[in-house]
Amino acid sequence: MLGVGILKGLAETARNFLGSYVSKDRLTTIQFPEERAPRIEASRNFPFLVYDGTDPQEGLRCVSCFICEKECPPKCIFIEKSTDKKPDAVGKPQFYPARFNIDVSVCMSCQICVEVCPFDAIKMDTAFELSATDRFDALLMNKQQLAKSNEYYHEIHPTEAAAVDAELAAARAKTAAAKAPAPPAAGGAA
Amino acid sequence: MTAFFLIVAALTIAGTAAAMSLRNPIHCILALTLSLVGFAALYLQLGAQFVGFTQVLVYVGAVAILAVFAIMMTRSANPPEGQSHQAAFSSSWLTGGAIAAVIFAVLAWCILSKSTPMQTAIQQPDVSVNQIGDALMHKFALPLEIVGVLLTAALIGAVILAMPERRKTL
Amino acid sequence: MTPDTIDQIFVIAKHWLLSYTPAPLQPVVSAALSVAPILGVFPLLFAITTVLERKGLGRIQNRYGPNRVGPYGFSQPIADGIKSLTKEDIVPRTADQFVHFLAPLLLVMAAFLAYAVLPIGKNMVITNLNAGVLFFFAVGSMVELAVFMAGWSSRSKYSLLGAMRAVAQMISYEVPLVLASIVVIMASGSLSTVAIVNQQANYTSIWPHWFVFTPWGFVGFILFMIAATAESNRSPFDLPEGESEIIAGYYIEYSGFKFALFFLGEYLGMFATSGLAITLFLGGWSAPFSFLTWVPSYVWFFAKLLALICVFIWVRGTLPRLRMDQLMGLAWKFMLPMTLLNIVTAGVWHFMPAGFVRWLVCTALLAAPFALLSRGLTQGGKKLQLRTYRFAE
Amino acid sequence: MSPLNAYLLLSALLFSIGLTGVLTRRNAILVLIGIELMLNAANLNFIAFWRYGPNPAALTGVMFAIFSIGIAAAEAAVGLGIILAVYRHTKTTDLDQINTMKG
Repeated sequence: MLGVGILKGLAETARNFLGSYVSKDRLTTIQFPEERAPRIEASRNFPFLVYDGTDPQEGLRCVSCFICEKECPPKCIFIEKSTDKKPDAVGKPQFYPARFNIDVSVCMSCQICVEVCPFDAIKMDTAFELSATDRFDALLMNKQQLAKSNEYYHEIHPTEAAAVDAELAAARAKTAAAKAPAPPAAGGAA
Repeated sequence: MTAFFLIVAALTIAGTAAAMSLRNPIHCILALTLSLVGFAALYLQLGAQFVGFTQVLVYVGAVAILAVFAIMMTRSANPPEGQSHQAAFSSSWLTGGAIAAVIFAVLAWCILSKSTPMQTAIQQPDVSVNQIGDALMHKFALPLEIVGVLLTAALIGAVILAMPERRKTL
Repeated sequence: MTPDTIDQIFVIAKHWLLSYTPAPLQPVVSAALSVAPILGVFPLLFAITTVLERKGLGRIQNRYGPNRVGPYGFSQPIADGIKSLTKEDIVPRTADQFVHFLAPLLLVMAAFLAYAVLPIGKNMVITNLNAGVLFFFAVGSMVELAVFMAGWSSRSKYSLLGAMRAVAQMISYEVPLVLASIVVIMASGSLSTVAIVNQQANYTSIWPHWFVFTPWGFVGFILFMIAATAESNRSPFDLPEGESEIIAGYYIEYSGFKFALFFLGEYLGMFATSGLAITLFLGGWSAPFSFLTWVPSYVWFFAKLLALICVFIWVRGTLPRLRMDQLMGLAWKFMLPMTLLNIVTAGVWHFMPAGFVRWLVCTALLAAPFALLSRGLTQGGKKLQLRTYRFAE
Repeated sequence: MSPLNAYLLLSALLFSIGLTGVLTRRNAILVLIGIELMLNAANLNFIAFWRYGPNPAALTGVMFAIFSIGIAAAEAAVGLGIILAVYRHTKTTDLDQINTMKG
C-alpha cells in the first residue's frame, strides 16, 4: 500500500530527531575549535626540519644534499647550500643549508622528501591550522619557521622518532668508532 | 477616463506592440504576458473580477508557458548563426501592415462617428461568483457542456498531434 | 481588556490610526497599514524558518545544525542576510540583462500578492475578494513565468534545464492543487477565503467544523499538501533545483541579494500555499476546540502555519528525491484521479443524510481507489528485492 | 469621448496590432500569439459592452468572455501541437518556408 513506507520513514526520522535531544552519544559531531578529536599518530601534513640540541639553526640535521629538492613532485622545496661546513648530527663535517624554503601552498603532503632523506632531517608535521590572510609570503616557510626540535618530533610521532633516534645513535657510535683508530685523518679533515 | 485606465491602456498597447515586433520570440512572449496582464487589469476595472482572474490563470499560467515550451522545442529562440540577421518579418510585411492599418481606421471611424446607445446611470455592476455559477449551471448549461467536450477533444487532439509518429510498417 | 479586544487589537489600532488621517488619504493609508505588516511578518517568518529548517534537518541527521551565531544559533539568518547583501552581484556576460534583473523581483512580487486574500485573523485580511481562491491560483501561476525568466535569461544549460523542469512540474501539479481545493469550494459554496473560514469557525459541542474532519476533506488536505510541496519545489519534489544533478536549477547564475530574493520568494510561496491549506481545510484562524476561542485568532493561524512548516521540514528530512518519470506519474496517474474521485465523494457526502452510513460510504469510495491506484504506482505490488550482482564479488 | 468609446477604440487598436502581427510575422508561434491577442481584444469589447450596455444583469458579455477564454486555451493547445507536428517534418517554423502541401 502506498504511504506505509513513507509513514515508516517519518517515524524513523522523528525518532532520530527526538533521540538527538535525549541521548548525547547520538550526536557524533565534534565541535572543532573547542573540542578536538584525538590525533592519530600516523597523521601528517607538511614537512619540517628536525634539529638536535638547543640551537635551532646549529643543530639542523639537514646537510643540503638536494635529494628532497630533486625528488619533490610539485617542486616546492628550495635549498641553497652553505659555503662552509659544520659537524652534522652524526659528527661528520658537512655542508648545511643557508636557505631552506618550502612553499606549503604548493606542497601536496606526499612525504616523498621524508622517505628519500638519508639523514632523517626532514619529517612530516601535524600542524594544520596554517591559514593566513596572505597567500604568498605567509605560506612560504623559511628555515627558521621550519626548524623544530627533536623533542617536538618525539611528541607528535613517538614510535617513529624512537626508531630514528636508535638509528642515529647507531650511526653516531659507528662514526665514533671509525674516528677512534685514525684521529689524525679526522682532525685533518676538520 | 481615469488615470488608471490610461496607464493600463498604455501598458497593454506597449506590451502588445512589443509582442508583435520584437525579434527574439522569448521576448515576444514576455511582452505578451505584460499585455495579457494589462487585459486582465482592464477586465478588473470594468468590474468583471472573475474574468480577470481567469484571464491571468489561463493565459499567463498556461498559454504563455505553452508558447514558451513550443518555442524551446522548435529552437526558434536562438536561430542558427547563418540566419541570425534574417528578418523577423515576412517579405510582404508592408501589405500586412497596410491591411491592419486600414482595418483600424475603419473601426475607429465607426466607433467615433456613432454615439453608441448607453445606459445613462452607470453603476458598478455587482456580479458575484455565485451569479456566474448559477448562470453557467442553468442558462448557459449547454454551452458549458460543449466547451467541456471541446476541451477534452482539444486535449486528446493535442496529445495525438504531439506524439511521435509511428513508422508505417507496411 | 476582554479577549475580544485582544483578538481585534490590530483592527482597532488600524481604525484608530485611520481616524487621524485626512479623508482623501484614507484609502492609501488603509492599504499601507494592511500591507506593511504582511511585508514585515512573513520575511521574518522566512528568517525563522531557515534556521528552524537547518536545525531540524540537522537533528534528523543527528547533527547540531547552526549553533554558533547568537543564542542557540538563532541569529544565523541575520549573518546570512548580511553576507548575501554584501556579496558581489554577478550577472553573466551573455545573460539577458533586463530579464535577468526582472525575474527575482517578479517572483517575490507574485509571492507577496498571494497574501492579499489570506485571512490571518478574524477581520484581518487585506482584501476580501469575491473570487479570492481564484485570485490566489492566478497569482501563483505568475511564479512559473518568473522561474522561466530566471532560467532562460541566465543563458546557462543548467539553469534552463532547471527552469524547464520547474515549469513542467508546477504546471502538472497545479491541476491537482486546484482540483483538491475545489471540494472545499463545493462544500462552502464560495470562492471567498473569508467566507470559507467563517463557515469552519462553528462548533458542535467542542469540535470545530473544519473540512479536514470529513473523509473528502482529509483526502483533499493530503492531496493538497502533496501538490503544494511540488508547487513550492521542496523535497521530495526538488528536481528543479537538485543539487546533485543540476547544481541549483534556475537560479544558479544569481548571486548576492538576487539569490537571497529567490530563496525568499520560494519560502514565501511555501508559506502562502500552507496558508491556503490552513484556510481551506484547517479552519483558518479558528481555534481547534470551542473552549480555546479566547486565544487570539492570529495566534491560531500562525501556530497552524508553523506546524505545517514543521511538517514540510520533517518530510524534507525523510524522503529522497523522486525521479522525473515518478514525479509525472504521481501527478497524472495518482493525484489527478484521486482528486477527481474526491470531488465525486464530496458530492455524494453532500446529498447523503448525515450519519454513520455517510462516513462509511465516503471512506469506502476513497479507500478502494486509493488501494488500486497505489498498486499501480508501486509496480503492481511487486516486492522490491535486494539487487544481486553476477560478476562483482 | 465616453468610457465605452475609449474601451472600444483601445480594443480596436489592440486588435489591429494583433492583426499586423498575424499578417507580418514569419514565426508560426508568434502568428498564433497574434491570434490570441485578437481574441483578447474581442473579449475586451464583450466586457465593455456588458459593463456599459443596457442590461448588465444578464451576464451575457461575461459569459461570452469566459467561454472565449476556454476556447482560446483549447485553440492554443491544438495550434501549438500542429506547429510542433509541422516542425517535425519541415524543421522550421518559418511560415515563408513552409510552402508545400507535401508532408
